[in-house]
Amino acid sequence: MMEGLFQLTVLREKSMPEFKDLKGIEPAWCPGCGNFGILKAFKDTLVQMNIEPHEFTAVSGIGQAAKFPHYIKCNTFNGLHGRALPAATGIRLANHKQRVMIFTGDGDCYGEGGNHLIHTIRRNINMSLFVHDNQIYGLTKGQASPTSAEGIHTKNQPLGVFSEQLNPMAMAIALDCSFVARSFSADPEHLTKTMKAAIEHNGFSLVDILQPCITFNKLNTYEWYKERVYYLENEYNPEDRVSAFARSLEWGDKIPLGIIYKNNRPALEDRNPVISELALVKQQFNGTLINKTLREFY
Amino acid sequence: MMEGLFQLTVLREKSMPEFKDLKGIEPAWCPGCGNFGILKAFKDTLVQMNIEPHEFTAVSGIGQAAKFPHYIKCNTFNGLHGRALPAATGIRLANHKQRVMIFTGDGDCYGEGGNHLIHTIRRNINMSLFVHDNQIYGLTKGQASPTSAEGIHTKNQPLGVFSEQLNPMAMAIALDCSFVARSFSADPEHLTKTMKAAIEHNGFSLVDILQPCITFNKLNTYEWYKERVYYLENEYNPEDRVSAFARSLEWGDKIPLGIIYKNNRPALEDRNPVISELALVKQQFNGTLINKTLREFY
Amino acid sequence: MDYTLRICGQAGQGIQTIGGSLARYFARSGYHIFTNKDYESRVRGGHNYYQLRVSDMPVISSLDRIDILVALDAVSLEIYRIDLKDEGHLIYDSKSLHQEYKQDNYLDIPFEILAAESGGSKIMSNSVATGAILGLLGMDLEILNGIIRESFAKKEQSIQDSNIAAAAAGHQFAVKACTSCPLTADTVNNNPRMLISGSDAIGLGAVASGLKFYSAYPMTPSTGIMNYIADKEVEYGIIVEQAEDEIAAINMALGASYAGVRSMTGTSGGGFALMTEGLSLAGITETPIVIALAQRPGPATGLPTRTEQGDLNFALHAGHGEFPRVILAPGSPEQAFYLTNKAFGLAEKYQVPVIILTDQYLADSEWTYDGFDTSRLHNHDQRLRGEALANMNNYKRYACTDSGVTPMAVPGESVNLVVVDSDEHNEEGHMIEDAATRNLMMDKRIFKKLPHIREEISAPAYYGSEKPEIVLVGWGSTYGVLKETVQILSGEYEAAMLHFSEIYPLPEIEKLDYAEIIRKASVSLCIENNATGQFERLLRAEAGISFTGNIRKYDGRPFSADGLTGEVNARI
Amino acid sequence: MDYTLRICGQAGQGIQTIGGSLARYFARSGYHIFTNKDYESRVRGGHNYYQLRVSDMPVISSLDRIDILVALDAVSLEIYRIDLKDEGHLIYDSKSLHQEYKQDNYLDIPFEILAAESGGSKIMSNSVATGAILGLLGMDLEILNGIIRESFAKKEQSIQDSNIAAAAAGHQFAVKACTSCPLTADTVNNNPRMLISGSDAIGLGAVASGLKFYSAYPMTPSTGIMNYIADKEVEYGIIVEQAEDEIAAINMALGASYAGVRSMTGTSGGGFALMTEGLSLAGITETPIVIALAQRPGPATGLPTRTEQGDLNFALHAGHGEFPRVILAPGSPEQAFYLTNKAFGLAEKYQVPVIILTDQYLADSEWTYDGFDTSRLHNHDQRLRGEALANMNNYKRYACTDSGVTPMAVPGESVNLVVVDSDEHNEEGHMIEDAATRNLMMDKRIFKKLPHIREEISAPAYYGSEKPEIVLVGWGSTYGVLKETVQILSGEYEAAMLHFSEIYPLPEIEKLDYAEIIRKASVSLCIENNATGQFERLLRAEAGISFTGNIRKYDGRPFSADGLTGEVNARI
Ligand SMILES: Cc1ncc(C[n+]2csc(CCOP(=O)(O)OP(=O)(O)O)c2C)c(N)n1
Ligand SMILES: Cc1ncc(C[n+]2csc(CCOP(=O)(O)OP(=O)(O)O)c2C)c(N)n1
Ligand code: SF4
Ligand code: SF4
Ligand SMILES: [Mg+2]
Ligand SMILES: [Mg+2]
Repeated sequence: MMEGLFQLTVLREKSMPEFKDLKGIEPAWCPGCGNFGILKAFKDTLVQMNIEPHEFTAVSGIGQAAKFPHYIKCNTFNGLHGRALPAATGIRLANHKQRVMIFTGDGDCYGEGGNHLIHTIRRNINMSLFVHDNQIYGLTKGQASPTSAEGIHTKNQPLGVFSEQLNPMAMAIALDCSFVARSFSADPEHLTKTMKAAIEHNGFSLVDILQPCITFNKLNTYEWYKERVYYLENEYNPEDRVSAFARSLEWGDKIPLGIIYKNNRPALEDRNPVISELALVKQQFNGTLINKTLREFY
Repeated sequence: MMEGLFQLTVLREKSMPEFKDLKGIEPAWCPGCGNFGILKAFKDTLVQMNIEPHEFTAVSGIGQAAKFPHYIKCNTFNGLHGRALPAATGIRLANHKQRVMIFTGDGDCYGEGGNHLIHTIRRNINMSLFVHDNQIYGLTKGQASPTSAEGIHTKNQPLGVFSEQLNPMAMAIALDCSFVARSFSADPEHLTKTMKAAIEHNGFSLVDILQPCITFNKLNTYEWYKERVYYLENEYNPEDRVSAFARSLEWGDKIPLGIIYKNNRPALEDRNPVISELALVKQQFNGTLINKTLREFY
Repeated sequence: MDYTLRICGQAGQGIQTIGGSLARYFARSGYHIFTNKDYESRVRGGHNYYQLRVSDMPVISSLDRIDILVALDAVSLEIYRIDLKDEGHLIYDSKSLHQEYKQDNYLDIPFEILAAESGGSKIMSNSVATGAILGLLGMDLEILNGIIRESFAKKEQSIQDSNIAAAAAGHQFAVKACTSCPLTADTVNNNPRMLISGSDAIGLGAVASGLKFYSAYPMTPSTGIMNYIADKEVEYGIIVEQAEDEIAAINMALGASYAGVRSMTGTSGGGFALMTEGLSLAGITETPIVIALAQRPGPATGLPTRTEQGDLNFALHAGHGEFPRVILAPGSPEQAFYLTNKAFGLAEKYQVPVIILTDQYLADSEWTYDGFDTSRLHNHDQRLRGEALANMNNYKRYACTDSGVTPMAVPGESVNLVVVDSDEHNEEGHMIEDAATRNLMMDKRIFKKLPHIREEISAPAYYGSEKPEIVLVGWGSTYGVLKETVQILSGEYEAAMLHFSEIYPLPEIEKLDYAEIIRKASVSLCIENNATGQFERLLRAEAGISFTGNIRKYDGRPFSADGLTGEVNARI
Repeated sequence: MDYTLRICGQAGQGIQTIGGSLARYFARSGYHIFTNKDYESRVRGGHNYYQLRVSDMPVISSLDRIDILVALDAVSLEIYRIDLKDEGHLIYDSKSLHQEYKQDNYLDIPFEILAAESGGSKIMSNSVATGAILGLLGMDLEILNGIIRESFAKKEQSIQDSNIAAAAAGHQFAVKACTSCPLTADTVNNNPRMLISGSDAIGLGAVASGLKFYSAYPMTPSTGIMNYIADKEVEYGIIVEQAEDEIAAINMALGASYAGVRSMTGTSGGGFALMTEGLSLAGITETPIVIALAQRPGPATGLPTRTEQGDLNFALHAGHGEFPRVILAPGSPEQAFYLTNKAFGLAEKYQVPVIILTDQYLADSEWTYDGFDTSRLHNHDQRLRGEALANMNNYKRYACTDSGVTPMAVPGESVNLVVVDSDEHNEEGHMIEDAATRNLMMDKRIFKKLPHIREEISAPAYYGSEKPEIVLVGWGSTYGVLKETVQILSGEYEAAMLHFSEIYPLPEIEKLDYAEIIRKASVSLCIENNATGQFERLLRAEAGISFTGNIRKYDGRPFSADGLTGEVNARI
């Protein structure tokens, strides 16, 4: 009765991805948007890491950032606003031999999806989360996001934002996230390097990418960021949690770029005995066991 | 047309609450449950602070902890699992002349309700959140909660919990929560003192209360906690965020009790000009303005 | 006179600026207008339009065929030129489109050059275009100049001046170039008319109902309501809180309502899905709340900036367990205003959630009116507060009454405690387990209240022939298009419209026997902007009504009067 | 022989231990049994019971009147003694209840003393009680001893021994004390029978369908399913993930399903409310998913440990926008097993969400069977993988086909990319804005698939007279009680039952003309465990069916066969 359930895969030889092969559909972003820098850096990362389009799944929520997977060639799960992380969790646990990258916005990830961020960090599944942090809700036309500066005025916050700006780096460190970094969309080299490090890290990685929204965020512009960002010094030790926390609090005049914190917590995939040998998606269902299981009810 | 809308209140003289006047309905907790200590301490707090039942609203979600408001006499909003904080936010903003205390469980607050915790901390509304942290889902019979120790086995985690235990203190400090404390349900004196300090603090306060669940948490027992807890030393300075963070990481052999962190961020109620003079609930609706507003559409 | 103007181009090119100024111009000049929008889910680029219908007679829907098409980019021009009437005119700037067209009725107006010559930058092309359109219609600029000054009120005087000059240049150019244009605007008595969109009307209605607390999470097409209300925060003493998600939004609003103020939230389908648990909480705690559900095509993200009436079933049945609710579905900004007021009244009187079902089409459409009549508003505070409450002993939040309604005390205003619980509870509000109390509370909430609520529901709007052979039935945002279609059909047939704007509970048949009217017609059509006929199903399930046919549209676009007339004719 | 035994007392006193052992004892001895539970939302205290009905003939529902009542505390005794038959017996321990009763048929058995004398502690009172009940029925202890050894398998031998001794002591005491007891158990052929609850049957059905991924958040009464599946994790290669909330639960399951494995989630009403946005996501992305919705009385938290069929409407219409779904509502553990298998088949074949609607009553009830037949399971992998996929060029996730179904490729298994999107999309899965593609995809998802799905839906179960005057109609967990009620009524009337366990889409009338059967009956009653008649409404809305009356119960308690018979008689 169970024939044919779950056949095995046929393998083919690997080919080298080139930048031009990675082009997806035409981006609907505003000309000049910081997202273009992220798109380019990610394609460079794929080329440099020799990752072919079918070898990973890009997962996203909803927002300008979340349109990202459509603009590269890849397996895509473009889900609900705020819910990219649980979808990614399911995808990765079902097939942990496939890379999973998540692309979301600051509203998507820190606002609507905040609870999933907390608990995805705790699970420590080996996936990379790239947050296009433009400190605003872009797609819905300019409301404050959790990372918006206190005091900014928007159409629905005419009295200015009262809430304290969320510091995603500090929060991630407090949650003992296994890789916590910040980069800048207008610094392609640093961004590519950081993306690579995140993807190579065995565990959950969060990269918060400063991304100018030229249409709605008139405060945190390219210039504003450029005047403030600096690279973490070579001697910086990202494995000291308390000093990483101290460094993560830097924001304002100086904003550190780089790997702020990392640790060596084992990834969930490496701990769950159910998938220690084979990816779940490759495991044949053994229907003959059922009759034995039925006996347990007598 | 608008007559009678929103009359003004009639005041009465204040009377002193006594412990026995605060008795609510009969608790449905297991005999010996750590929640009884919290109940007693809170009643003591009310008596000591001279807060009458009608002078505050207790808000809760769903769980053993969340039944709390029924067991004292008070205004009560016993809402949905995980959603106590937004309800409390609405209650307090509608009437910030009334105290609001929130009673939730670790699952309620850090699990289902995690996103609200993040953003309620950011808003910094003057309310006190008491988390009955028994490191387990009590009411639903013993599943792991976000604060359950890594590795514990439950009926639906037969392979043991893989996720890293959440550290609510560290997370709250990372979010710059304006008052962050820990206490212990079996230390009524410390608990009462901490509750008082939390309620007196002008801003959002989080008190994580270690609360033995004698039925389902066989690891974190009265003894287990008693062997580990200690008081923060008198010299301890809770206003230094980085050292507070370092201290918040202590867990295991030694668990600090006391006010781990606090700051002086202004409370939201003190900043929003709409309620700078009168509580929202006391503001009369001025219907005569409407005709002027209508002119804006011409 | 009945002209349709469409301004099309990329997002960010100024479609809204041109269209908005024209709309205000016509309304202020005393014309009847109807405007609607078609736009993509992006901030820049794509092809989008703003459409105006201008007439000396009331107009309440859009038409497909265009008299004046203004194209700001070449792609949009290509897409929309087929909608131009033979005698219609197209306006464009060959320089900015990098393209010339040879047709006689395509007017090449150098927007950018004229803008530059008027001392302005490229951006002032919009004023040139606006002026040109008025030129084409032979209308003067006086009122427009005022509008320009107002919109640039916060900018320097010189910017106002150059925009005015730019408009004049466009006007002049068009007048000169288009000597043979047959378009002329009829004169109307120039009493300025009120111009208002569906979104603003709901926001205004809420403000006019004593709203004090609005919490929401941004979501198209509901965000306009939030923006409107936020703008009035200080003036009216309202707190507008952007929640972290829709779950928080509804729970905050319920908290505020519990604490004694009128509160509301607004969202679209996906956000409403997240609110359904809170809706159920409103149900069991009997907490008044008004929810604006602005529909857009689903499922899931669907077509975020387009229109559909696809969430009626969901609104009717959302939330676990059984509890009463009210669903109102305004068909025009005017209805939106008064029904929002009614929503607050019903929510507070019966302590139930009231859902205002709107959609992108209604939210973004603007209609003109003589004005709204504030004496038609009903605002009665139903709360127990002040002296009445202070004198009360032994208050019980859920004391059983004949009507099922228990007065809601404001917590903290007296020594009386207000206890509410999401568990099944007794009269005091404390949780119970026994069957008898359960039955008591279910009867209180459902069976006692519902008949009273139903009495308050108005009959559907009836329009047209008294003995109709053809009956068009609809609900919500299709009001305008149904009415105009009936007007068109009435030339040939005995036709009528039944439009429901208060849809749940269904109006009592005693007020107007709509079942009989539908039954008697030889052609009865239920017309909906969805795929599965949700309202038709409601009428069948609740009133045993069936139709001879239906017209359903689910491509994300609204009905137009000419389009719908064609569809109806195909079914006669 | 048809005895009803009720063990009542406080939570934590061992009701479940006594009842569970007895249930297993009777099933293993070859009796037919039916058990159900009544408990409060607390972990210790209160008054609760476990009820068993034992017979030599099949029994599939509970009765109100009790033959043996075991009372572990005085309050429970007071509450439930009224349900004792005149000839029934009550067992209690006057010492632990601090109370003596004078009635002849109240047997005071010193549970605690006998336990102590058997070398055990107070806790072994449960074994004394179990033995005593069997003594009362004149049954021997052999099989019980085996059960005791199994349940204490992880404890020392001495604990097993003392429990066996305690049971023997209770047995002996009862036999002696109750010489005049009229109760005797008929002998049956002692083939052990299978004993299974609704929850376990769903879990087992999922495991037997090749389930690989289960993500959920604990919520009564769905948690049993999760526990069952978690227990099988390693043996069957299943990942069970406790999500942070129900939103995560459904989105994880959808992610896993997209990645190529069979996945499922389970919850109750409040959690389901939070899943509705995800349900809509399953709809537009055409991602298979099975959702067990275990109902309990709402709204909101309601009565968390009790039963209701109050979420049918919600399940039917949950999620914004329009998309197809399947709703199955098993009426017994056996149906639960096979229908769960069918749910996975339909979900994967049609790429739609399938909801299994159960409730606390079914979840917690145990039935006995000869066994389940695994050859009746259907497991066909509908995914595109392996060679078939590798050989494919230019795969498109949403390529339009005649059936509306596009093969689902496993991402990563070939160079073919799998693109899914919550926005409206084209065949490749990329977001679109145009009307034509929208229409194409709506037609694909809804109108092409639905007729095929409907063909797969089985006719309702028909039982009773071929020419019934009285027809009882129900759905889901009321199957057993309806059937037994028809059996009882059949003595006097031509009665029949129509039970729907596959409820949406409704079965085609061609398979069994249920509309005609209902129409013809002089008494047709729609029987539901809710207040508003949700299934009755569905039949009216979708099939134009109406009834002569209905019986609705919404106090959180299930129907009993004797209770329902009375209700039906009152309507004849
Ligand atoms: C449940 C739900 N709520 C709200 C929305 C509307 N929405 C879409 S994107 C977005 C915010 C986007 O902000 P961000 O995540 O920062 O992305 P950006 O556009 O700035 O890249 C919102 C509120 C939605 N799609 N779904
Ligand atoms: C939306 C929703 N999901 C799940 C539940 C079931 N539920 C009730 S309480 C609870 C967990 C309680 O754990 P915790 O908050 O730690 O409280 P405790 O009982 O331990 O005090 C759960 C899962 C619910 N009521 N609502
Ligand atoms: S609105 Fe901002 S974030 Fe969105 S595309 Fe434009 S510039 Fe980029
Ligand atoms: S289960 Fe645990 S938390 Fe709940 S009442 Fe019992 S001891 Fe307390
Ligand atoms: Mg953003
Ligand atoms: Mg807990």
